Amino acid sequence: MRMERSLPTRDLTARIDRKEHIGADGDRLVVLDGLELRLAPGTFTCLIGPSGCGKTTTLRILMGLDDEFDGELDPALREARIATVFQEPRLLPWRTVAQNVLLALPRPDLPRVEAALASVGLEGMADRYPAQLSLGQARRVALARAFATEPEVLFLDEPFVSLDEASAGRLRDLLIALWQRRPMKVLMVTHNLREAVRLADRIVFLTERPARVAGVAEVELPRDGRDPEAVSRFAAELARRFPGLAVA
Amino acid sequence: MRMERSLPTRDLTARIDRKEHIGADGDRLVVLDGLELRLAPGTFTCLIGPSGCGKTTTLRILMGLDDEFDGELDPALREARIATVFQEPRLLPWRTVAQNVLLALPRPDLPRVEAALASVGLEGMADRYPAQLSLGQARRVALARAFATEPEVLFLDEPFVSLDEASAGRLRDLLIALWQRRPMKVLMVTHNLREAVRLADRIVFLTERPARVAGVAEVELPRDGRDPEAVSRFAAELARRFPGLAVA
Amino acid sequence: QEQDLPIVRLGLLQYGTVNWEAKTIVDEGLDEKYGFELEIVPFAGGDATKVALMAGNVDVTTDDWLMVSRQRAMGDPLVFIPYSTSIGAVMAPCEGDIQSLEDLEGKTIGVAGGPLDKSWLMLRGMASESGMDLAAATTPVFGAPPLLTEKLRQGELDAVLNYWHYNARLETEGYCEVISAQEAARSFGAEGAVSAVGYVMNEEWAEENPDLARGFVDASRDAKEVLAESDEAWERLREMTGAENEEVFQMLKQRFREGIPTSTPTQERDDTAIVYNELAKIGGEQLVGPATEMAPGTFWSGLESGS
Amino acid sequence: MSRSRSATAARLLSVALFFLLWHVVSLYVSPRLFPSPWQVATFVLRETESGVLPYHLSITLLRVLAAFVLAMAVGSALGFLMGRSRGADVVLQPWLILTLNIPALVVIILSYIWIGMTETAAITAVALNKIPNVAVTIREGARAMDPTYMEMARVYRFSRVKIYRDVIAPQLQPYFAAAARSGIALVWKIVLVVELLGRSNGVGFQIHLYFQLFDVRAIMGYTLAFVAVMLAVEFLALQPLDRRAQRWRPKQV
Amino acid sequence: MSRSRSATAARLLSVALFFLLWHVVSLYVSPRLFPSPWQVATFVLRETESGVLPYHLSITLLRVLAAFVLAMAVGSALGFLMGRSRGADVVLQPWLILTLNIPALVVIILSYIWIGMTETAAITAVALNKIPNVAVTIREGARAMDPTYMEMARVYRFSRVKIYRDVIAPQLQPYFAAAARSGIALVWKIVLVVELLGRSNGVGFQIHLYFQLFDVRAIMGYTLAFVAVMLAVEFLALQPLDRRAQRWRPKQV
Ligand SMILES: Nc1ncnc2c1ncn2[C@@H]1O[C@H](COP(=O)(O)OP(=O)(O)OP(=O)(O)O)[C@@H](O)[C@H]1O
Ligand SMILES: Nc1ncnc2c1ncn2[C@@H]1O[C@H](COP(=O)(O)OP(=O)(O)OP(=O)(O)O)[C@@H](O)[C@H]1O
Ligand SMILES: [Mg+2]
Ligand SMILES: [Mg+2]
Repeated sequence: MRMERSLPTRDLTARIDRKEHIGADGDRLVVLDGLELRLAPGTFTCLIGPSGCGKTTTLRILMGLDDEFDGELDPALREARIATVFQEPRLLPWRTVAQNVLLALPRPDLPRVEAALASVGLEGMADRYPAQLSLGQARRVALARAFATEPEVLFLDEPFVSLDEASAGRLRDLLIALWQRRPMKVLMVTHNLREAVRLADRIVFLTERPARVAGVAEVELPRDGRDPEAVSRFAAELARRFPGLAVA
Repeated sequence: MRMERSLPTRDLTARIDRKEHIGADGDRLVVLDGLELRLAPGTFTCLIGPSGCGKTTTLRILMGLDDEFDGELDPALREARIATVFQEPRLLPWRTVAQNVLLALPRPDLPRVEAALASVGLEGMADRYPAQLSLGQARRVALARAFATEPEVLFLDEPFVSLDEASAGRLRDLLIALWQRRPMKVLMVTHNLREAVRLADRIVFLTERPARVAGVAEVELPRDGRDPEAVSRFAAELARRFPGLAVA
Repeated sequence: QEQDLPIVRLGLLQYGTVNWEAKTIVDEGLDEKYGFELEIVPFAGGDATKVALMAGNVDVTTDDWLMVSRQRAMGDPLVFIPYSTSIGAVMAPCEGDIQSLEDLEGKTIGVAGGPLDKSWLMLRGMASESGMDLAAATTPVFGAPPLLTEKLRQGELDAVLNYWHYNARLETEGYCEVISAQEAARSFGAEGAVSAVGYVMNEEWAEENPDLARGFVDASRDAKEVLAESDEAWERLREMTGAENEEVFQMLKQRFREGIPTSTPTQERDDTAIVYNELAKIGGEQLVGPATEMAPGTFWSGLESGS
Repeated sequence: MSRSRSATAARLLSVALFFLLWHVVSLYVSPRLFPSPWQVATFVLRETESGVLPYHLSITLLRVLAAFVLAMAVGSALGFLMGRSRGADVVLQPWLILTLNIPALVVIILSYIWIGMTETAAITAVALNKIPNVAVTIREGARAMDPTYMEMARVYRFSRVKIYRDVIAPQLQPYFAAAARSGIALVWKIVLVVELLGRSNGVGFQIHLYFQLFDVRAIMGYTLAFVAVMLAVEFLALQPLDRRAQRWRPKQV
Repeated sequence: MSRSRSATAARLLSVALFFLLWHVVSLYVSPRLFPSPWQVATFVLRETESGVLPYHLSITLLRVLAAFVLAMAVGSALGFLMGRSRGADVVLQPWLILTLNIPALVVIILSYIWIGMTETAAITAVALNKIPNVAVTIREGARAMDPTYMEMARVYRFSRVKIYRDVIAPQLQPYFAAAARSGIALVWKIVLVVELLGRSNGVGFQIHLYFQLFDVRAIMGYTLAFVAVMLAVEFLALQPLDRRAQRWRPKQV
């Protein structure tokens, strides 16, 4: 894997000792309990865990959207240029598709917006409002927005759901291509083990709530040898190694 | 497949000759162009098609949410008790989880609400507000709501995304169990061919926009013989039969 | 028996000076003496009494002959009964440089009641006789009476043309009368004092209830006599006047007494007609309506037949 | 717990600050133009003991209440209709602008002349003044509603009651709150004018009397008495309701 | 196209209906209390020709404009602050209730006394009357904002300008529209009182003058002249702006 290492080459670390949510009736709910993550430069990490275990909560903390936790965050995270695909598209409904992408760029750059929209298959939709998109199209706009900003750290929360397999496959390829071109750290939440095997360098498995790291798997398959066959085989092996956590 | 046939035994048909959407700038976009669907009593139909081809639009027309199309809808659809899982959870954010389910019932029935929530693995979350749920939990509430109403026709728009495989598997089993207990017609949109093979009696493939029926496959596997192996095999076969439409 | 007496409803400003007389009528039992029971309906603003009379919720209220004449000209048969000749006057600091009408030139002068105020128009008429256009030569500021008084105290205004009870207070604070509208009336040729305000009632009501109307006028006259002579009667009114000190109280008493009309009804009617003609010239159609002369019957005819 | 306690402390401090400021200013200004809080308090106490203030205050409050309820009911219905139906909006729009902009004075006088100088006329006049304001606010709310919830309700065949109570009302709540808060204040201000123009009691009547006498102390006293009632309503009724209505909201960033 | 044409037709019909109704009523009522549209129109024409009405109307409009802009700016800022910061809300709340409920008369008189009988005092008084109403409305809007958009903006490090222009303003738009529409009407009503109490020109001054003469025709004439201006503002400025702001919304069910 060739890579121009010009940007931060340090590992980014996050230690979340404890994160509680407060319910409507004031009861406390421990969501994260001693979770440590390390994002190495140029690595692609996947996070897998059961529904409601705290994956989104973890991403929010890493992105600096939630300060109310015990633990320590690498200060470099606060300064890094980050981008994200939230679990829902989160487009501004009162701005057109093109404006939504444009706004996320530090400097206006229309050609880049057009290129980003074309790369996710949305040519000619630049002037629509989000309410006029299908959900899959809206997700693709969110992906285009994240990709267009060329971030140093990219957070993805189940980015490829609501997409047909063909589109999803193309977008996965696009993501890998981008990531190989620029040395960014990627942290992606997914429920799809095969997807994780296909994309990631490391897979972090989380336990049920309160989430802790239940296991870490390095994906040792070469990038150019990840055909469906090999992916299925590796996924099946993981499912054996982490019973109850990974389902092939 | 045993089934107590007490409720409407007629086929429900829908013919959508043409459906246009109007963009912000007034341009017309043909979304559906000569689409015919037939829902036979007690059958489980899956709809598969590329992102943005018009699946959600079709469901909305069938549910009576969109009258502006050329074509004909079976009037029985308007009277039938229907339920749906939208592509997003669409819970009322100002009502608790339990209230959200309760409101959908024609008559208040708290025990049924509790049973429905328990069946999707949300015991003890009855008094939370939707903003305090993870997306996967919210989707499960939407499923519980749809299941609790015991509909005659059930529409599902990608109901099992954002769920870990284990939960999704359990919920698929739950859906099949419900469907076998009561003779309801199910129309489910999915992007997951294996999921469709596992659940459906018929799979309808749609073309790119404007959507037409590109092919119909009857899933001839016996219900009790749909183990992962068999499903994979059948899916691969479908992918061969419908190249470009189905991706295994 | 008291309940059997017919009721006359009198709409008044709660702290208006007319209220002093009305209270005296009730306190002295003058209403019963003339065979009616006086019901005082208090209001907070002058506009309210006008609306009340229009809406038929009171039988008698107070206003001026200008208004009565204008309404009559438009077909609304109101009649006027003089009540007081205490009229507006221009007040300025006693020590200041404003001692006469001419001194107002170039000054800022507060005018209560707006540009159609009777006193203001009368003074303008008087000034024009000596070739001065008062409205152009001064900077008039129209505003609410209490506010204008306050502004004079603050020194923002050089002089104020205001109603007599505001002026009475100012007189105790080092301000003097520069000129009164009554002087203007005299300059027009009026022989006696003209009224500033009076009772107003509907002529139809007066015709249907001649005894009540008559009785009311008699009771009013008696009350004035009491107030003119008796200091005790004034003690009862002390709180009602809102006088903040003895000096103000005495001043109000004195000015009130001076304002009791002395002319005969006919003479006053003729004097008023003279003034009316002058005002019609200045105020134009906007002020007096289509009639250039005071509408016949503005002064209640019942007055002349009686006393 | 401790959060709401510190809020109460801040609130009290804020009120104390207000009186302090007032006191300090009053030291430098003629007491006739700007009486001190103590002078005003003395006046209020005296008028309360004599029963005059409670009498006028309670009458005014009743008028405010009646007109408020009337205006909110009619205005909300109208605004909702206009927000939901383009036809109604187009047809009623000129009327709305007209009634919005008719001076209070004109409406009040016409009511008094037509209906008579009665309580009904007074309350009608106030309500008529306020209705278009409510309608304008609720209309914006009705327009801004999220249609996806209504779709859900239609699929599940929600009854009319459920639609209004569980789908529509919660979405209109902030607009309703805005209309109610600024509404009660507006109603009160118009009631003052109504009382000035044709009622023989009420706070507005009193305030104008004292204005003729230029008794600033009394004007302030009556004003503050009403404000005190409104503060009580705010903290004892509106805010708890508000908190209830906001419970579901995620915290703001 | 045809849709907006039929809307214009409906609108004109609605206005025509208004005049018809007025005409019919005026047939049955004394013209002194309720003059016909033609009498009022004649008056307006005459006063326009003589230049009197345009003079007073333009002065009033300038005052309305100045006070409106001032009140919207200050009120929005205040309301936004209170909606976003619980601390600010708690501290400012009692002040808000107080200022909301101070009678217009009191504010106007105090302004005139303190600032002098000047244009500044007049406009300040009107703005002070209106600010709390704007604040109350915008506060509800700020509270009802969807935090998910702000989160997105923070992740992408939106500049301050972008946050206000692209994230916050569109969410506050309906509240702003409500505050503006009912605001301009309220400002105009208070300007009338301000002009009555201490200005020597303006529509309010004229209306009061004619009220003393009990000239209903003139009162209606001046009122309608202002309403006509407001209708023009509504249809030529507010509605196109509104439509622009609503463009993105999905159709309502
Ligand atoms: N309100 C609308 N106005 C204009 N165009 C719309 C509107 N809603 C949907 N469309 C367009 O219609 C097409 C079909 O949309 P639809 O939501 O039915 O797609 P879908 O098949 O459900 O896609 P997905 O799998 O992404 O959910 C899309 O191309 C979309 O852009
Ligand atoms: N604002 C909140 N208040 C209270 N509880 C919350 C809140 N947000 C999330 N939770 C709870 O915290 C837990 C973790 O939520 P989170 O959204 O991180 O889950 P997740 O792992 O992303 O799940 P999913 O796969 O379903 O998206 C869940 O059990 C959820 O109910
Ligand atoms: Mg999540
Ligand atoms: Mg869809």
